[in-house]
Amino acid sequence: MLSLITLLAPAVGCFVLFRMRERDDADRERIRRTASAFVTISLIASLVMWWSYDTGGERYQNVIDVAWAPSLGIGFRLGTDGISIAMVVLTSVVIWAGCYVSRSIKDRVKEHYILLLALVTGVFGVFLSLDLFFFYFFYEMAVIPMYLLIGVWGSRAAQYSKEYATMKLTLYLTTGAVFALVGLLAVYYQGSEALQAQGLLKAGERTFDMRLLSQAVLSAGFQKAWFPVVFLGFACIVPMWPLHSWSPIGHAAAPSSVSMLHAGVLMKLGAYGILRLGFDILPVGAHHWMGWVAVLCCMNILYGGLVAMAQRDMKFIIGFSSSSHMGYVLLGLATVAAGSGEAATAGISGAVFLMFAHGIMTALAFGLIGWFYDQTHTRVVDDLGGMLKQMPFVGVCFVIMAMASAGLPGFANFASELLVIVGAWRSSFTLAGTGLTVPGWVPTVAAVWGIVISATYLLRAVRDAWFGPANPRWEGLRDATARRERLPFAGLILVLTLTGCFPRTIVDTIKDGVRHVMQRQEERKAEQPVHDGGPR
Amino acid sequence: MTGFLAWLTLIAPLGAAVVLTLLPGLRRSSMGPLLAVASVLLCAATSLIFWMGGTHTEVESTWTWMDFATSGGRGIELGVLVDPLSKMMLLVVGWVGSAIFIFALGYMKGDPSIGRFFAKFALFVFSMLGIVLSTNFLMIFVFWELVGASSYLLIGYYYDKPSAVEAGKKAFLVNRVADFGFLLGILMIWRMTGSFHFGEIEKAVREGHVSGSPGLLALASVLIFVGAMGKSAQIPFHVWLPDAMEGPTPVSALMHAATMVAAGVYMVIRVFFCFEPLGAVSWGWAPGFVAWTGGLTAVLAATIALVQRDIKKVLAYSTLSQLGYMVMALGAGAYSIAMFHLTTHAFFKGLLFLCSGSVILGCHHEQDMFQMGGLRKRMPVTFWTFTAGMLALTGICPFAGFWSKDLILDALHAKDLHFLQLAATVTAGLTALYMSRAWILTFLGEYRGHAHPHESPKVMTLPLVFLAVMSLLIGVAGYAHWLFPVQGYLEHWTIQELHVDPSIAIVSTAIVLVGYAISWSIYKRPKLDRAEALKARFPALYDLLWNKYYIDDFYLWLVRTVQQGIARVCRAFEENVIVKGLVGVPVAFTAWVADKSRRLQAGRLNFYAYVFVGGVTVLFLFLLAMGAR
Amino acid sequence: MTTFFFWAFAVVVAGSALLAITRRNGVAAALWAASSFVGIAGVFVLLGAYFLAVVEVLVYAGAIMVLFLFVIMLLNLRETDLRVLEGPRMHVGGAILGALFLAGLVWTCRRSGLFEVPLEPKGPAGETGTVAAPLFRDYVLPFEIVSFLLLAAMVGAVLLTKRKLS
Amino acid sequence: MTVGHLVTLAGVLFTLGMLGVLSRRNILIILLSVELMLNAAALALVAFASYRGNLDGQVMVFFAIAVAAAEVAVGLALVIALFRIRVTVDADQVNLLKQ
Amino acid sequence: MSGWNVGLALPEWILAGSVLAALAADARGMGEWVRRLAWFGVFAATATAALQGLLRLDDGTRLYAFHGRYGLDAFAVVFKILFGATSLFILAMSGQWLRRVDRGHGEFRLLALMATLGMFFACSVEDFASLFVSLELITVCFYCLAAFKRNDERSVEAGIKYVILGGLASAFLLLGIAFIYGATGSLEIRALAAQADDLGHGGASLLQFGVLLAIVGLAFKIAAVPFQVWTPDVYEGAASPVTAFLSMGSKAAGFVLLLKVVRACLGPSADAGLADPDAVRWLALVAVMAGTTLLYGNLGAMWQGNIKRLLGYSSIGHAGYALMGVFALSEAGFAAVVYYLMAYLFTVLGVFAVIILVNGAMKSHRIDDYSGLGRRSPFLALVLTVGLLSLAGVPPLGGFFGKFLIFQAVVAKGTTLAYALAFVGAAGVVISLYYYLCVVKRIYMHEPGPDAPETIAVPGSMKIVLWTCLIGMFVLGIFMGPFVKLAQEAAHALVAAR
Repeated sequence: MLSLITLLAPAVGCFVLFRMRERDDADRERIRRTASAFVTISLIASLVMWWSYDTGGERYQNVIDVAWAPSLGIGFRLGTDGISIAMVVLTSVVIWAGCYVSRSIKDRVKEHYILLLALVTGVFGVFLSLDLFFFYFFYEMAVIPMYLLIGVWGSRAAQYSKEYATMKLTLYLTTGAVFALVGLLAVYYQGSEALQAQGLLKAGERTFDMRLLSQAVLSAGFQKAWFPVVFLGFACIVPMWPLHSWSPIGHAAAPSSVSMLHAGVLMKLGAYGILRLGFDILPVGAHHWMGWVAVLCCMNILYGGLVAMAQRDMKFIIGFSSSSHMGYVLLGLATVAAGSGEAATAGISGAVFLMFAHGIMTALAFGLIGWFYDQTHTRVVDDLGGMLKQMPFVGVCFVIMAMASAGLPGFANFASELLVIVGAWRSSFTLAGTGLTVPGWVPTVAAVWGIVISATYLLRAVRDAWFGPANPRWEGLRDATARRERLPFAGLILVLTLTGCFPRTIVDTIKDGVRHVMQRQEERKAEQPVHDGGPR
Repeated sequence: MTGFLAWLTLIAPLGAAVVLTLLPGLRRSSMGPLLAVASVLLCAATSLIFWMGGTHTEVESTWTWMDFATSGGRGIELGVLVDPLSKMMLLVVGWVGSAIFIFALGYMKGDPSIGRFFAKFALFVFSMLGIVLSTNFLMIFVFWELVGASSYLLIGYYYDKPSAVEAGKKAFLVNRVADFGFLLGILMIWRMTGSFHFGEIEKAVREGHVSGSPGLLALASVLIFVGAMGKSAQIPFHVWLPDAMEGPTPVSALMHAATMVAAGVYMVIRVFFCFEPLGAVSWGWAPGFVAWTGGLTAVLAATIALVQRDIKKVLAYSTLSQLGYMVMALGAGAYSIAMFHLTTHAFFKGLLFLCSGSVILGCHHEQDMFQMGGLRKRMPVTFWTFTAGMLALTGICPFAGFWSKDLILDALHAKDLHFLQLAATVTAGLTALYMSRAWILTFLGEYRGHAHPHESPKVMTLPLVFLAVMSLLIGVAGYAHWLFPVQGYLEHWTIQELHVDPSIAIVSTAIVLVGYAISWSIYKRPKLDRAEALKARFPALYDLLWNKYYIDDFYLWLVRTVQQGIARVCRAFEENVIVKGLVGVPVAFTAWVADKSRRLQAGRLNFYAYVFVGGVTVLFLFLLAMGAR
Repeated sequence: MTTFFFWAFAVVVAGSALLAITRRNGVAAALWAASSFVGIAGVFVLLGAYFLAVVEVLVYAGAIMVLFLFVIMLLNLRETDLRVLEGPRMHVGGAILGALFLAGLVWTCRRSGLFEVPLEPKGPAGETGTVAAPLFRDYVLPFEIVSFLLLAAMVGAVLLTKRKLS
Repeated sequence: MTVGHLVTLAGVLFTLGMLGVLSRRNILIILLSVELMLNAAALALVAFASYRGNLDGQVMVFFAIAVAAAEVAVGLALVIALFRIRVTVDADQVNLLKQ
Repeated sequence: MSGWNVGLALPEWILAGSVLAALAADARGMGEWVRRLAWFGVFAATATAALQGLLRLDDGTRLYAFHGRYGLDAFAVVFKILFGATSLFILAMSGQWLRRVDRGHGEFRLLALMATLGMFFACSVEDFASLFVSLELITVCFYCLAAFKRNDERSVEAGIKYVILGGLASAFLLLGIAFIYGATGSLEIRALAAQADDLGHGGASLLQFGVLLAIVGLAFKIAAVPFQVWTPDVYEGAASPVTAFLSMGSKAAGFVLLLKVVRACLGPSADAGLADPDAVRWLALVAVMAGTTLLYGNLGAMWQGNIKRLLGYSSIGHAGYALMGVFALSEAGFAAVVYYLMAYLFTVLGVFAVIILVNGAMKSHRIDDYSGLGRRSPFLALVLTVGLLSLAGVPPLGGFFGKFLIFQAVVAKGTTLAYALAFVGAAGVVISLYYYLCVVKRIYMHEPGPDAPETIAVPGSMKIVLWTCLIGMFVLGIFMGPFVKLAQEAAHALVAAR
């Protein structure tokens, strides 16, 4: 029930907003409050789910299962496990803050919030779906509102217009999505066949139920052939190097609340998809291929960091740093290929935790950048400088964000990166097809060096934008003073530090989810496919 | 009880920092700083309690911070470990810290954001205590990072001053690079012994349960040491420390002289089993590496200190040099002596920095010694305490430095590290030279500046007096073993009993006196013409020293040209290959095909018919090609 | 005999068609086409499809061609106007496509053995009565649809040739 | 003579009609060529009717002729409408709509 | 199977009766009556068809009339409802538009009515004669409708192009029918099924040639490459309501007939064609056609400045997707096609409704006219955007689920060819999203031009159309269960009914 409330609150919000008028400022204020109210419902529901999560209990909790199109095996199936709980909480926290940050939008407020809520409905849907169809349904649904949100309310990103940026983002993500769709359908079909052969489904029946599909014993050939398809489809949105180029300009062009959601949550859909579908349903394929990811993610980490170092636009810096950080997520996921359950559990839990931490952190970053960009109308760090005098609160928050992003202990990012590193260190990665084995220390060294790089560009950005002698040009800048202006930033920092100082609050939940994924990985060793699902 | 006290000691400064940060009202009131001071005083008190508890009470209380293991095993723990070593370090942090905090109350008075200063300062104390009390490698790493961050924040305290901001950044990044090695070292040790926990690792080492080739063992050991090199500013990671003097002087005193920079040394002592050959496990060339690093740092830093004009810079290089001593001792396996020197150094170097702070405040934030002079009469307390500190530093019997430094020389001698012993002895002379130079330039002669120097208030001079007294006493006390519980921890130590060898002591004292004499002859002249002449006589040498052996410039080149060059190449790659190539080419191709395919739609009816009929023919041929029927 | 007539009609059909599509003058083209239709009617007779032969002559050679001529006259297209229109173009391509198509068709016939089946009227002769029987039983539905088709064509033609609109 | 020959004749006629459509610019003659093609198909139907020995093919030709008549009626009406506003029956002139 | 059973064709009779009555009314100058009769006829026929489906059809049965030459099964009923709905929408949409034209109201409605009649017949045809003539009935009506604005050069040009290329296609279809007849000796479509094995196994060159040409003739109707050339031109030239009718009615009719023929080609059992390795040739043919069609349509649309032309190309693209469903040659594939067309109905008609309204205000069809529509007329902008996104296949809209079913049916085949086609289809989705979003961009991100009217009045009938389409798109995209069932029943009837 809670999962349904979490999902439906923003959807209902959409309709309610649709029926509201927007004629004067009072109307706009009403719209903002309504939107905030609905996402707060989601926030509360998701926090309750988190709170009431039963570690060691059923894998999927808060399950809802309604037959939807039974002839195809589609069901409206919602539920949460340890992994999705973290993601749902992340989403609800970020959208909660995003709704506050969105107050700076003054034009076409109603449309803005409708699209924002539609977007977040999609995101919740992805994280809550236990049905392959609805997973994809919500996944694709989350991508499209982004187009309008960026295109209408966004801003120029360096030499690129917002129209270009948003088009690129949308097309890129859709490309990935439809690519993955083919893979998902193959999984659906062959998985159902296998389930029929195993006797878990009646003959001729098919199902999109991910819980069932993850029990399907698919042949190694099929898994190895199709895992890359599913993976690459989702890797676009992660984004894995070299498929990342949509993301920095997308971040840069988006209005702040959308950047928050985009970098904070949307990018996590990809990794979540890989984890949920790739690992659970195609364990052999994952084990086979993820070694390569351990190599590619080094490119994410190092290359992303280096490019960020050469950027002057604040949003681009954070944008590339996001792609760098997502490299750690990929590295954590890649530990599934390690062979050792211990290391992989650490690595994958770290990856999920990092998704959470990075989501909060980057949402904070974009919210703060949005705050000053609305006033300075520039994000180029060379033009900024000395703003701390004018906006101490925002500035301090920014420094905290930079510290968190640079992996300072006390913030969730550190704890999660540490888990990833510990996991990766213990692993070794076989590069499928070449027979080569990369020892775990290779990507780990890259990852640890990546922390150095991230500190470099972040501190430089902080120095250039905030510190230094007071700049007369920024005389009139306004700090966040009102409570509702400070609330989103303070809230995000609170989450970041709470989970950073007491990581067990969330890691234990995540680990419980990962445990099941790893169990599936262990089971695969014993499995003999009943049904050969290779291409005919 | 001990455990609770230890936790309380650890948490109290954090609490102060958090409260000060979150409550702007308190932060701006005069009570705010006192809260922070109280938290440090608490530490001083508990450290005394622990110390009185004797040399063998050990308390270890842990709490699983994060648990990544699926089955059994330790996760990542936070804990407090009260053993002789940490008791010793707690004493240093607590007492030197308290003195400096009190001093800071006076020094920072009038600063509009004094609350912010004390919040950060308390945060530092928390981080430092975390290192001191930590039970395992990951915890120490956590607090290692926190110390680095608080150092960054405090160096950059004057955030509108670009040089301060830059120095903070530099400190953080240099430490980050060193921590890169540290973390890898930790991970390697973990891989080899299967634990992060100090006790378990020591047990594994003693029992020989360490997997790994000798080369890897040495590498792991050295990587751990790299972490220490960063914090303790050993060459080549030393560049951040002199720049860090941009921070307020109490910060320089507590962090960049007394405690934080000593954390590296402390950490190596804490994990001595990663350096000391124990049982079957040998760490190869790692101890030698440690010793030589220390020696090099000691000598080079001392030489650079000779030409500094800024009083804090002189002290900073002196700190580097003294840290070099400690590291030499570590390399020689003389862990408890290193700890001894750490302790004495903390007191007298803290004292010296506070004195310099007093001087700077007195001279209205003038730091150039050549703009000082003759302060002896105007700031008598400062003068006398500085003198005490100088004597302690240069190792004049019976001041503290004498005992610890000569014991290091003895250790080097005992380990047959004669070249290093020579270097250390020479460094002692150089130390005397630059310290007396600073002393003479600052306090003797005539005042050369334009301000009106005055003595500092009581709140500042009292800590000076306290520390001066300690500088006098602590060496003897330590030598007499009744202060000094470290040996309880290091009972394995190979050189069980060390005494000050009179011959070595006499030689070193003589060299120190020579140093005094030289500086007296050069700087105790009204016009300083001999100093100028010397500079003109050896321009190349002077430039070399003035430019700090060009190491900073080299790094600058590395960062500005090499690193930024790579970054630019990556950016160009991003823009040209990834964006224009990987994305642009398929897009352009699609657009091109789209444009061309429209040509089929030429508008002419006959052509349409052609397409139609051609289509039929092609389909038919296609069918035939797929298999004729 | 059949052979002779067949070839004679074949020549008429194909030759007239060839002339029809190559005449520049519209009137001439229409007349040659009518000639081709008459030839087709001849072939129909040859195969015993008498009813169809009559219909072919009446509807095609008669009604439809008259309609054509009528329109050509109505539009008052002079031969010179039409001549200007035509120039050498795409003949080669068309010929190749046509040849390929024809070759495919002939190949199909050969493969399915149509060249072994002698051409002789089989089954019932296509007289009015015999054709009407299936037409008004099995094919009454298409017959009805055709009536609507013609109705639609009529309405459409009226609509399209009306002079004024808006 | 065989059915094959007759079908071939139909093919020839069809091809000729096709060529007319392909190469003529006069819309009237193009329409005429389409009629030739329809007739060719009718011829083929009759040929197959005799081949199969039933009358269905012949009935189909009946419909084909009716359809052809309808198409011609509409086609010619269109030509008239075109001529009225453009004063041309040249297919090449009818190319406002393209690409 | 034998017997007259004339009453079965009641919907058609109702339509035919209203055509005749309307004709009489028109001849007597009673324009209003024509309108009423048209509404009544279509509505009554559709309702009757629906009732027939509910009352007379069990699962998987087919009822026959006219001695087996008229069949009524779930497939036919579903499509009759679809066509009836299309026709109703068109009547509603054209009302306001017709008011701008002074004459020819009656003819327009008559032709639309007769086209609908043709479509109804097409749903039930059981032999090639009916197939041919019903197809021609539809087509001839559309020739006239396309050139409806007979003093508009473009409209007439569209008519000319359509009539000549359509004639060409008819000739090929007729020749194809001749060859099929030659091969089977019967004009009944099910006779083809009896020989379907031959189609695969060889010896049936005649059949092969005939089926190929028949497919050519039908491919022309659905605008599949390489017989698509007429589409953009005719779509652009014809009046907007006509284009709307063309894009839904004509295309769907083409698919109805194509599915019937393809079903027959599969042979007596639905799986025969699948199991036969020889059928790969045909599969490859359809796959290539589907792939090139969707790529061509979507690529061509990329650089269009005229919205109707863009939709013309996009309709080619959609034909490609639907052909993918045909490629699947399975019940699932056919069901997907049915669902696709159902969703397409609401989507494309919604889009055209907006186009008609905007055109009424702007007098042109440039995409630039839509600049700032989001500010000027938020509701129209919403419907158009949702429609375009549904065309692109974005959840939670009907177009998405249609595409999803298509892809699912194709992937279910599990062959390399199928996977390749699925990936091509995926590429097409991305390209199509691009140009649809380009329109959306103008709607929301560009500012209105200086000469743009402030708001566009939406008459009541249009409001109904717009709302219905909007709701329809969402319902078909979210609550798809019952409609999937319907499509599956239709496909099942097509495949399995005797």
